[in-house]
Amino acid sequence: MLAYAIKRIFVLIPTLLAASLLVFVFIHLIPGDPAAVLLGDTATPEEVAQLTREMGLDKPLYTQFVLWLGNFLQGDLGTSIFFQEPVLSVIADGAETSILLAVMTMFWIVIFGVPIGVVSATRHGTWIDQLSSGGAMFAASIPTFWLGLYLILIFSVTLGWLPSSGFPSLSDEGGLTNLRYLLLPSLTLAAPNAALIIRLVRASMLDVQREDHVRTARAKGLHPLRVAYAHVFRNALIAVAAAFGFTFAALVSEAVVTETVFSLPGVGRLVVQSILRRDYPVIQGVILVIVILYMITNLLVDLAYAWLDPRVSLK
Amino acid sequence: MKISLWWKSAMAGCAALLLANSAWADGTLRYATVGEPPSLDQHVVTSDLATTIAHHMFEGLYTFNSANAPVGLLAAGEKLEDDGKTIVISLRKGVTFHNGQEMVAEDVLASLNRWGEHGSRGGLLYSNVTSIEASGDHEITIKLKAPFGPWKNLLAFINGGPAIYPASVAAAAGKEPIAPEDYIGTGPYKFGEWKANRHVELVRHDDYASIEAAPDGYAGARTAHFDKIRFIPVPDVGTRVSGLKAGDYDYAESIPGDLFADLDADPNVKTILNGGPIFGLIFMNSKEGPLKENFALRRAIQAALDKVPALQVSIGPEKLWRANGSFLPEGNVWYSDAGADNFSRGDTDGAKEMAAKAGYQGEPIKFMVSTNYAFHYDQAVVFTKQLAQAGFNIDLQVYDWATLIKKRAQPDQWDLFFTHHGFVPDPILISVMNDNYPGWWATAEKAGLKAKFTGTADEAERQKIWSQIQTAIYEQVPTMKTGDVYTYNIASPKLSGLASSTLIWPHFWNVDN
Amino acid sequence: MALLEVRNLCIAVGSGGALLPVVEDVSFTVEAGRTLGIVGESGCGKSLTSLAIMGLLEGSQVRITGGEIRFAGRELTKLPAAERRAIMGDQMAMIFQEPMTSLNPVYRIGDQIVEVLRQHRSMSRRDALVRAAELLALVRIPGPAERLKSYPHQLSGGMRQRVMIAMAIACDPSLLIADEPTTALDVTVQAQILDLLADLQARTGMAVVLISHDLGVIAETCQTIAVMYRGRIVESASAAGLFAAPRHPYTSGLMASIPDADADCETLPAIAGRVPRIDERIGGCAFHPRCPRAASRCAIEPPATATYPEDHVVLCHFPEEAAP
Amino acid sequence: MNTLALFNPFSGRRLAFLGLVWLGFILICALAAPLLAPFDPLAIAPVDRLSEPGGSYWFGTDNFGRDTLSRCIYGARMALIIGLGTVAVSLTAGSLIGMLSAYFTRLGHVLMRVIDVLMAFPALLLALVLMTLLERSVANTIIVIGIVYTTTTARILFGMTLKLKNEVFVEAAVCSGAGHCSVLFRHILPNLISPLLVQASFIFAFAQLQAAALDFLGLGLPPEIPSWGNMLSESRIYVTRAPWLLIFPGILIIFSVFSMNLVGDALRDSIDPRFKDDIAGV
Repeated sequence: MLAYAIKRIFVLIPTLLAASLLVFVFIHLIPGDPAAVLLGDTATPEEVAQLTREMGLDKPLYTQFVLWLGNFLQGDLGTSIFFQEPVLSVIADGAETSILLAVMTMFWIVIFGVPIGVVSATRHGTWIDQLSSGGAMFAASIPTFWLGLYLILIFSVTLGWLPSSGFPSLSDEGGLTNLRYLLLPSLTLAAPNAALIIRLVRASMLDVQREDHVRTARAKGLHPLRVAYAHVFRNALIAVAAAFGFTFAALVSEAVVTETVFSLPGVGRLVVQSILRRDYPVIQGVILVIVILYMITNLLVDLAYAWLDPRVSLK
Repeated sequence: MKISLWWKSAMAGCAALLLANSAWADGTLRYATVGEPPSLDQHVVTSDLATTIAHHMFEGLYTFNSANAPVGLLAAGEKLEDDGKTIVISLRKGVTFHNGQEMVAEDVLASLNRWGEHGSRGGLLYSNVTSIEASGDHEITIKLKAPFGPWKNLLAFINGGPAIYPASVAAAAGKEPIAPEDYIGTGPYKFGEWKANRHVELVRHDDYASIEAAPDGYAGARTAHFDKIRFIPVPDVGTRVSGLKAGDYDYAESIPGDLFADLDADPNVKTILNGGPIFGLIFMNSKEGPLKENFALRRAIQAALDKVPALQVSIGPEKLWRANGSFLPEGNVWYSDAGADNFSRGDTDGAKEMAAKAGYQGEPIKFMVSTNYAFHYDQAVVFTKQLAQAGFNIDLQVYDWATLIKKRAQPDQWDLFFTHHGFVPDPILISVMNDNYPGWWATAEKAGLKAKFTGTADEAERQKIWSQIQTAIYEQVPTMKTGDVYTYNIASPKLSGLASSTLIWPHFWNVDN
Repeated sequence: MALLEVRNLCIAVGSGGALLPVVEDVSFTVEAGRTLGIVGESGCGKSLTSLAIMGLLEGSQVRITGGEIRFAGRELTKLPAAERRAIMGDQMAMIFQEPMTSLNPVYRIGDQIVEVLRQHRSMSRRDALVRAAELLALVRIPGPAERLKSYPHQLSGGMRQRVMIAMAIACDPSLLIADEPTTALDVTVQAQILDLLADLQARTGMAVVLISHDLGVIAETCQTIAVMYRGRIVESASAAGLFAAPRHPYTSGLMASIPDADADCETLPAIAGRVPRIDERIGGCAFHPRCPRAASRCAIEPPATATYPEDHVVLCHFPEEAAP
Repeated sequence: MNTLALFNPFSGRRLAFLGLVWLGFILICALAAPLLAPFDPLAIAPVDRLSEPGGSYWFGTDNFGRDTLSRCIYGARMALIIGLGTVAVSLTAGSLIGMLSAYFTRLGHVLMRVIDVLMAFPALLLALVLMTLLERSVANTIIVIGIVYTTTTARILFGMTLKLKNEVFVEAAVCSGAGHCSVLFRHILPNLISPLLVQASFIFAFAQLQAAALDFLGLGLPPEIPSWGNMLSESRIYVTRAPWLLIFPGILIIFSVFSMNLVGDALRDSIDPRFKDDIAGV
């Protein structure tokens, strides 16, 4: 398995290179001048041109790419034009929020999505099933920012139960209780994704339930819960595991909107703000980190597949 | 089964988080900002946000009192000699920097020199300076080529202005903004930390040497009551409002006008008007395109606009805007109605006629506006409609701010663009007075008036000349003012010591909760 | 007393609110240690009957609407679910048609055998594994200890069916229901499996209900045979009696369909027509549309049972009176 | 094919049928917008700004004094354009790439690698970067969201074409001398029409949410265009001051996406079971 993982990582390198080239070209095609943004409203064209030269932004694109790639291979993603800080440390600052948000969201997805999906499948065709699968589809149809706005209005402004926005680091005053800042954002982000998982768990459990080996299990005289858990759910998990992987990757992307609504200092909002400021190195860095994350997730999903389903062999 | 266990732990977790009280120490002020400043180095950065944060740390020789008059801050007093061509400034003694060193003339000299050479607004003064030297441990002597009226305003205006840094910092820094670890000033708060994307934190400077006089505007005694001030970027305005209401922030800036009535009536929110209005400006391209040197066509455009509906739509409550043609607000010494009858004529038919006479034949006029500032866009939409009614072929181009400021530097890309200007104490600081500012207004008339304007220190004379400049602006129309906007901020009612309005940038010395 | 006694069993499938009968009035008995064969075309209700006996209809659209199933003196249809489950896999076990899909692909076969052992016997996992290896040896799987660690997909179809058998006999059941145990297998493997079943039966003395569409398979292994058509037993008799003198035209048709190794005819005299769908309504005798001897009476009047010597029972208006 | 057959999936699915009715209603709004809308959706009336629902403004007005009802009706038109446009872009490009890749193995190797690379970019981020690159316009929004869904469509079509490629009827067509084009478009494609229809319904639904998210981040449709997403985005500060500005367009988006998902779900249950698992949907 380890050998397979290493091999896969090597296969990823060309994809990663292609992706980074793509990012680089895209981003430098964006109109707008970081030097002008940085110097502000009163800067003269001469000052802007000088800063552009100092930042190396006047060199041909391919030279910039080669330079950047060379640094990237040494683990250096460059320096943020706006913050004048290494991109890696800017991203690392945002990563705490984003990772905690993603983990917390996955927590809700598992807590709500899996049991509701299981109940929906085992009560197939009843009003419980119709309510939960219909409700799941409805939840997936709500724009996240709209949901977020109303959650803030209800739970923060009106009821005053939860903080509305922002997220002080866990290392800040308050420690672990600062997690409550992430409750509303993670629930907002979880809603459409939990809906996906509910429907997926339900569908794959129904598929598995029809399989012959479940009948064999029942013929053993096992308790129905044992059949549902050890035979139906366990097998349905194979399909669900893949979805978890994709959901996790999707979360990172969808967090852009959620982090904006809840003003969380995460990577998603960083990328939006950096696009507005034309902070090229940060945009590149964040997107590459996310692409790498996505690829690692894919790899982990494949490994999980092999672990969950002995029929899959890793080649 | 396991599900019930999951539920229990989830519920327990929720309860624990809900019950956890706000763990914030009362000694921290949390300020929701519109974004992040590019740097806090006052010499080179003119962002208002940067100054809002930085003027707690950095101080200048002078500052403004509540009447917007410059008064001493680090300066103890000054003498004008040689018909105003020599200025001798004596410094306060016993003022220490955050690093513990005492502030002496050498520090002031180094700071002024860097500002004069590289600072955003330093060139204005320094182009008139022949020499500047430390004439004592606590004395600075500035020699001017000619008497220069705005010197004290320029020294007092901290935004892009001469903040006093230790000589070691100022001398080592060149053109580049100084790094956060070198943020060393004399103010009541000192630099704590800057976490990118998260917050800028200031902490109280316990050895602050305050002036012993009653607080008056930015002048007078400054006492730091909070242990920390945290400036948290909250770019989404809705989030700033709900965050303040929910108690997550103590102060939030830049709130939309339409919410004013509700927030003002809300006992849980205190509204604070900004004393100095900002105003929208539509610049015209003097370098290229159909508007170049065609002053008649420009006046036709100016005549077509009715500013009132645009202000209504973009701002809302009448308390928050004035359809005021003077570049500086009523009550200010620079107030003048010269040329202002052309400010908002809204004369569609007249404009049509004027345009025809000016030889306009329906050439497209490119109007750039950004959505990053809602009121820019809202006003531009109204103006585009008005201009279309008057027969102008307006091509409204909507960009984000970064694209707009890149494009406006290229004369072939635009004919009109929308921006806004903050309140300034001296008209010389208004961007249109800068020949290099996009729009590139640099006619002979302007040059002549500008030379006279800076060439005298006589306030009455300067005010008279400013009226003439304003008339020229309405004649040659390098830019069109769209009206005064009084922005406002909101605060938690727990804060005491906040005035009902701010001068320009909010300050939190003398504020407590 | 018979080990298994099925009396007037009726099964119906609920479709769209209405109940559609699929098994009607089925009765038979199985003595301990004996083998009953149920034969019929697919869709005749033989599999549903076996699932009903096993208790696997619960939770599906299909339900028992009448009759009784007595097993070792207990009325199964009235037992609470928990007691029913105590019998399933323990005193009564079942193997299925599809060995390829009847094992759970994600568990090792050892674990799957252990599961049934630990369900019904209080055994440690270790003891259960030892017993599982013995069982694999009993069903003639080479290298049983290693095989325990295999996953189902690593075995051939025949091997998997052996594993199924091992699982079924794990708790020494007194009744084994085998639903088309060899249909999906190669001919040579079929013979081995049937041979194995017979051998195990001889060793353990369990009764077997063998369900098949293949009269040939039934003929080799069963003492008594019931022929089903469209949810009813149309003829039942001892194997010898049935083969000597089939009295129902359908049975005759089935027999004629057995390929005879000696005959060199190209076509089989198969039964004419097709198997009717379950929702088709057929009056009178259900077989009359395909029956070579149908008379007008057959389309109107349902036939009554006629009993011949040696418990030979036929459901027909015009049973064949003597061997052809 | 009998046109009524199209409605078969909806018999016995009351909710999906209601969804179909709602979509019909939205379609009518979109097509007949100029007839139905009581006001010009762009007309500015500063005097009537932020009027509450009632009187001549049934859904109230926004900060420009524009009629919310009229903007909602014209918004339906924009929703339809975005949905259909995205479907057209992604299905055309996606099915071409997918089918060609499956049919010509070598080309497929290259094309699917490219798709892999694109899929590694999270959808919204890809759209964000592309939107900053291009100008805000209806066409660009459609292209950008279209590109995002082209990747998934290509993947799905790749899998389905591979399944069909080895079918007897395809081999028969090849044997009888049919050219590549003929095999692909006259023999394979017709079999993929109904799964494509299902995929289209899900893309239509998701495109609405993506477009709304882009509008919210200020990188979607030009702000002057009355779309539901823009209406929400512009009015988010009025959540307490003028709640009608968020509630009406919000409900329209939610119900339309929900309806489209219900319809897609119903259609999926009626297609060839071989392809059922290929289309994810909600």
